[in-house]
Amino acid sequence: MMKDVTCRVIGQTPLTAGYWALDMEAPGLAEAAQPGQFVHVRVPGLEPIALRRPFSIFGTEGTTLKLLYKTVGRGTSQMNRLVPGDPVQVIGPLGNGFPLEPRGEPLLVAGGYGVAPLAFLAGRLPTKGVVLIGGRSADDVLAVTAFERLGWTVRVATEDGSLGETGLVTVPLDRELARLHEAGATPELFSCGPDGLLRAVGERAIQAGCRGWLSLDKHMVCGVGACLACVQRLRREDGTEWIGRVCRDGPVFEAREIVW
Amino acid sequence: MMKDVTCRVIGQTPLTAGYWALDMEAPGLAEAAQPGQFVHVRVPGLEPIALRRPFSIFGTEGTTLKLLYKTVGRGTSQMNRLVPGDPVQVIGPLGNGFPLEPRGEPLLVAGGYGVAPLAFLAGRLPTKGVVLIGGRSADDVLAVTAFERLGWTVRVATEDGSLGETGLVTVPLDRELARLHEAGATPELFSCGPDGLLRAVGERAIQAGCRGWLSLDKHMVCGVGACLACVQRLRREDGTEWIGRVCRDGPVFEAREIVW
Amino acid sequence: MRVDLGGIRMKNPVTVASGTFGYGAEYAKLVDVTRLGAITVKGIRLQPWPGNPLPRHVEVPGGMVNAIGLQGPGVEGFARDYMPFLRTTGVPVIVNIWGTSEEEYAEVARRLSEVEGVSGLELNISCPNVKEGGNAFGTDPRAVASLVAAVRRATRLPLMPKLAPNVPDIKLFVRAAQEAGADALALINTLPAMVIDIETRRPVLANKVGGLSGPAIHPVAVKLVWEAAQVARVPLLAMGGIVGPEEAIEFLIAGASAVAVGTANFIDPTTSLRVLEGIEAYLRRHGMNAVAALTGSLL
Amino acid sequence: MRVDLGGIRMKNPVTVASGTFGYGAEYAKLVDVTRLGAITVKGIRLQPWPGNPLPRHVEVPGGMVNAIGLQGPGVEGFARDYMPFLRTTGVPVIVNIWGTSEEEYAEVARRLSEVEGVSGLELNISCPNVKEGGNAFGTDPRAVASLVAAVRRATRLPLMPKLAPNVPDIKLFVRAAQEAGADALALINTLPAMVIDIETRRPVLANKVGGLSGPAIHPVAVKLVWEAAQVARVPLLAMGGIVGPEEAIEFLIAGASAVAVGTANFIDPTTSLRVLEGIEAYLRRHGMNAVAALTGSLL
Ligand SMILES: Cc1cc2nc3c(=O)[nH]c(=O)nc-3n(C[C@H](O)[C@H](O)[C@H](O)COP(=O)(O)OP(=O)(O)OC[C@H]3O[C@@H](n4cnc5c(N)ncnc54)[C@H](O)[C@@H]3O)c2cc1C
Ligand SMILES: Cc1cc2nc3c(=O)[nH]c(=O)nc-3n(C[C@H](O)[C@H](O)[C@H](O)COP(=O)(O)OP(=O)(O)OC[C@H]3O[C@@H](n4cnc5c(N)ncnc54)[C@H](O)[C@@H]3O)c2cc1C
Ligand SMILES: Cc1cc2nc3c(=O)[nH]c(=O)nc-3n(C[C@H](O)[C@H](O)[C@H](O)COP(=O)(O)O)c2cc1C
Ligand SMILES: Cc1cc2nc3c(=O)[nH]c(=O)nc-3n(C[C@H](O)[C@H](O)[C@H](O)COP(=O)(O)O)c2cc1C
Ligand code: FES
Ligand code: FES
Repeated sequence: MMKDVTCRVIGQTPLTAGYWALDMEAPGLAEAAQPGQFVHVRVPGLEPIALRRPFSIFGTEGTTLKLLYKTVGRGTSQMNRLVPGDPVQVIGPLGNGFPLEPRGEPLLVAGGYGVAPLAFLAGRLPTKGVVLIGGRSADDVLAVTAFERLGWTVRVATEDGSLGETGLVTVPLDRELARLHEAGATPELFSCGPDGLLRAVGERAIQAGCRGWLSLDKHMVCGVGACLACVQRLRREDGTEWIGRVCRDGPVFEAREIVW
Repeated sequence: MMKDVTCRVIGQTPLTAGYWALDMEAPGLAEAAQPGQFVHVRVPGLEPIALRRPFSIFGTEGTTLKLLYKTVGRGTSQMNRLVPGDPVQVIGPLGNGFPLEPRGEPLLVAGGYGVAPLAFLAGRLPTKGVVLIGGRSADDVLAVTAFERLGWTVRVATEDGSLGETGLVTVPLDRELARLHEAGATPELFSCGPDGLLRAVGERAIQAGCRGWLSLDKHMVCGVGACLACVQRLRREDGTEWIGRVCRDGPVFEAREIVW
Repeated sequence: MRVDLGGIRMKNPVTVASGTFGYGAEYAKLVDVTRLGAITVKGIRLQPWPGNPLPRHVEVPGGMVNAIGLQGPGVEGFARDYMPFLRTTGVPVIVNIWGTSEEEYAEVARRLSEVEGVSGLELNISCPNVKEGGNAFGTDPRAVASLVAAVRRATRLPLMPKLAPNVPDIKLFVRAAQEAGADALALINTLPAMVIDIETRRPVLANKVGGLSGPAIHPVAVKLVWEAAQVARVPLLAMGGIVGPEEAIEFLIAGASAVAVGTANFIDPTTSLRVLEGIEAYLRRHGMNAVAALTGSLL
Repeated sequence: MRVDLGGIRMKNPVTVASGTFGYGAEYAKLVDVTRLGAITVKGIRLQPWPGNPLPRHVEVPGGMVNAIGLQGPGVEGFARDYMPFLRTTGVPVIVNIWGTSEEEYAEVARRLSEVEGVSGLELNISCPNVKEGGNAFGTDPRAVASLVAAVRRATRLPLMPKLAPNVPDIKLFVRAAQEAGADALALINTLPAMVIDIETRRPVLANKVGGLSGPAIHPVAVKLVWEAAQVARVPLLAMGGIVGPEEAIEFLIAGASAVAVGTANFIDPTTSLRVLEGIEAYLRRHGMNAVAALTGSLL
């Protein structure tokens, strides 16, 4: 049940270079949050009419809401100045999350800050499996120990080879898929990251005949389905197409739904 | 010689309720400043395109620039958040100040934050005299001890009677003028404050046949004479009229120059 | 606080701007929509319309530029999917309509006249984000007159053309619209605008151009409302850059009978209610007993 | 970095916008004005003109609204009091001119043609702050054509009409002006705007209405420049909301040959030089050897 809550910053911690974890007290919001849902943040210090910024829920603990963010522009740079006690207006939880009862072996594929919803998911899924984390370099690989502490096996790939194996994360992904295939197991893919990654994961899900849950990252305005800024062409099971709103009808869609 | 200087805040101190003294390190600017001149301040924390705000120079000490301000709106409220070390972009010194060699007995008349340039002037005038300070209530009466320390006699009038005598500052002004008249002395008036006060002081200067220097407070944009936002109808000695710019041709004008 | 907006009976002078509040339901969990004077919904035409490709918006100083391109479910889809909720609110529903021909506008109006719960029609003749229709109609007084007359013949619903701001003389459009049978006028729509990404050297919006909204356009809107009020014989609904009660009160003083909150909904969804409360407080403080006392009270 | 703006030979593409930089001298202690591509001075008419009563400006989100009302010293006063300094700069001087009749415009142009050091004339046909002249001329293509032709007959100086932004189709004005003999075009002037003090219920500006400038209008200006460039056969001087190199580069990509910095001068007097350096750096970074490579390079 979405709410517009005045959260209090508890604190933030630097992760790798450019990435931060932000904890806020968000009573009424945090408790209701599901993995894959997001919040819409009114960043303090921007002009009064600056648009809100959407962030996946990285986790919750009681009434504590956890976000993980990368400083990429005006808003996220400004978020960096938040100190404990600062009030932040947050709408959430928004959107539909990942399904929590997978039919197959869960296989998580994260790109950059895409780990955020997957880390939350990892703690809520009934069975543990493998998490693949990709990024340009070591700095873009986050939450590894968090996944491990939850009992997940983590494999890392970086494009520059500064951490894990060198190359795209789709390489270990294909290996994992082959392994599961040999073992006779059906995988179930969960992914969040840049469009290129999501597309690659989706194609593999379709090829493997398994479900692939993709969390889309689209620029948003309202976050609640009112403005039609974040639309995505989608396909129904009967093959007919429709235009969905990533904020309200997503951000998580099954690979087959998406018309890229 | 005007400059655009990045000043460093040294500190600010609360005076009466709503009034503050702000000290900044302004090398190259402070040393050149004359009483009656002003600075144009780019208030940090307002949006990037917010107009600069003009403030009289309250005093200087070496390279230290002193302002006295009243919190009346967006800009001055934001100035309140300045802490030591903060950079502030300041253009100055601007405009023409008061003459420093009066022909008569100096008589200073201040209204509210109008004390600022007069306190600076009081320290630079060769002879000391009387300062009249008026305001709505005790909170609007500032810098009394500063004037006294410089050897000036201070008389206070407040509209609500909360400090000094009750009523407008023109009442003690008329008394002082009568006293000087009886003593056979020619006064020379220096005033800064709201238009109503300046007009009243100007009328008395004309009546008393003495010079009256009035520092005008007009909303400004450029502060250097380029935009024509701050104009004032003026009269030349030959009686012809012209349109002056308060920022560049003033802010100090002799009473007879001003066409109200 | 009652206002009669050319036959649309509003219990207070505050509505939301078309396209910024969906069909009411989207924000219903965050805002008590039953407190609004009216709900104005996203623009619709006869058939479903896909709108423009993405990106459809970009943030700019003082607001945003959008080129949604009037995506919508068409009349049937709207009546079927969105009216049931809207009827439960008990609040007048203003439907923003458009078409690519006079016939389409008229047909949309005719069909909506038969939909229970529709209280009035806002004729969008000023959208900068569609190739045909929209702004093309709104910038020629004769085209406005002819279009309004055509729609007038098709419906008895209160008819409120929404005027384009990018004209030298708004009065011509006010006169043209009211003489052709408009019951009220809405202004302003977004200002045609464009943003270029200097690294890619491409327009940021897929549609290239879009419409500027938000506080940046408020002083422009006030000027147009004030000018329109000088010749208007019908009530005006004003919008453009309202972020709080102050901007809304400026519009009322300038001559508007009611106001609509747009872009600000995205930042604070309760802006419309804050505006409402602020107007109430202002009227009380100034001893005015009706919004009408404020409308056009510029000294 | 050289640019030929319809006969005005600029050593770089950056000038200042009329009315925001006085006559050059006022800012000369804060800015090295000799580095500018040109200096554009405040609008003048034949005789001295007092301008509007105060207040003449008000701050708004994203900019300001001004109604200076074209106060100026007249042609003689300008030539006598301001040209001597301007000549010492060695920088082309663009004089912004206006009048209340075609004859006055033409006469101002004729007289200025005889003033040594005047490099070009910017025809202000778009000022929203004077009752006659200004915007009244600029919003009718036929009036623009006739006026430009009249001034054309009066001078050989490069002629650059400054177009009004509050029109539905800027292309009509571009065509009208260039066919009548314009050598370049300037756009945009301020957007007509108004601010009301809700406590006094009076317009804040003594002139009631004024012109909106600053970043708020930048996306509107980019759109108009881009549209104008589609039919322009003469170079364009673009302005409106430049606060740094980015906004200027957007204008160049959209089709401008040169840019003017306006309101931003008031906040940071060196904005024009920052813009200049930023354009230089951009050209270097993108391996472009002339401004012309950027002009109209929108993909
Ligand atoms: C559902 C969802 C979940 C997200 N989760 C996370 C997360 O957990 N951690 C994280 O670091 N980032 C996340 N993002 C991306 C995040 O929203 C952007 O990085 C952020 O908005 C950038 O703001 P800015 O002001 O710093 O950037 P600027 O580039 O200055 O922003 C300008 C505008 O573009 C928008 N924008 C820019 N980049 C993006 C983007 N990638 N996605 C959406 N809007 C963008 C901004 O919201 C703003 O409106 C998520 C995005 C979506 C849609
Ligand atoms: C030559 C000169 C000297 C001044 N000296 C002092 C001083 O020593 N101490 C002091 O406290 N104040 C002084 N002022 C007034 C001071 O400039 C304003 O109080 C200040 O600009 C208000 O800014 P704001 O953002 O808080 O108010 P807002 O009302 O939010 O400002 C809105 C706009 O109006 C302008 N404005 C508002 N009030 C005034 C005003 N009274 N005068 C000029 N512009 C105004 C602001 O600059 C701004 O552009 C002086 C003004 C002038 C012209
Ligand atoms: C995202 C968005 C979508 C809009 N859609 C429509 C629309 O469908 N029909 C219409 O007439 N106006 C539409 N508008 C214009 C608004 O209704 C309003 O006129 C304009 O935004 C000015 O108000 P504001 O500054 O308060 O946003 C839209 C505006 C925005 C920002
Ligand atoms: C205070 C002020 C005075 C102006 N005076 C003139 C003028 O005399 N003639 C003119 O053509 N434009 C005048 N303008 C308009 C500017 O030249 C420019 O077109 C407009 O401000 C847009 O640019 P900006 O947003 O960078 O300020 C003036 C603008 C301002 C703010
Ligand atoms: S962001 Fe508004 S509909 Fe999705
Ligand atoms: S403030 Fe610009 S001329 Fe005085």
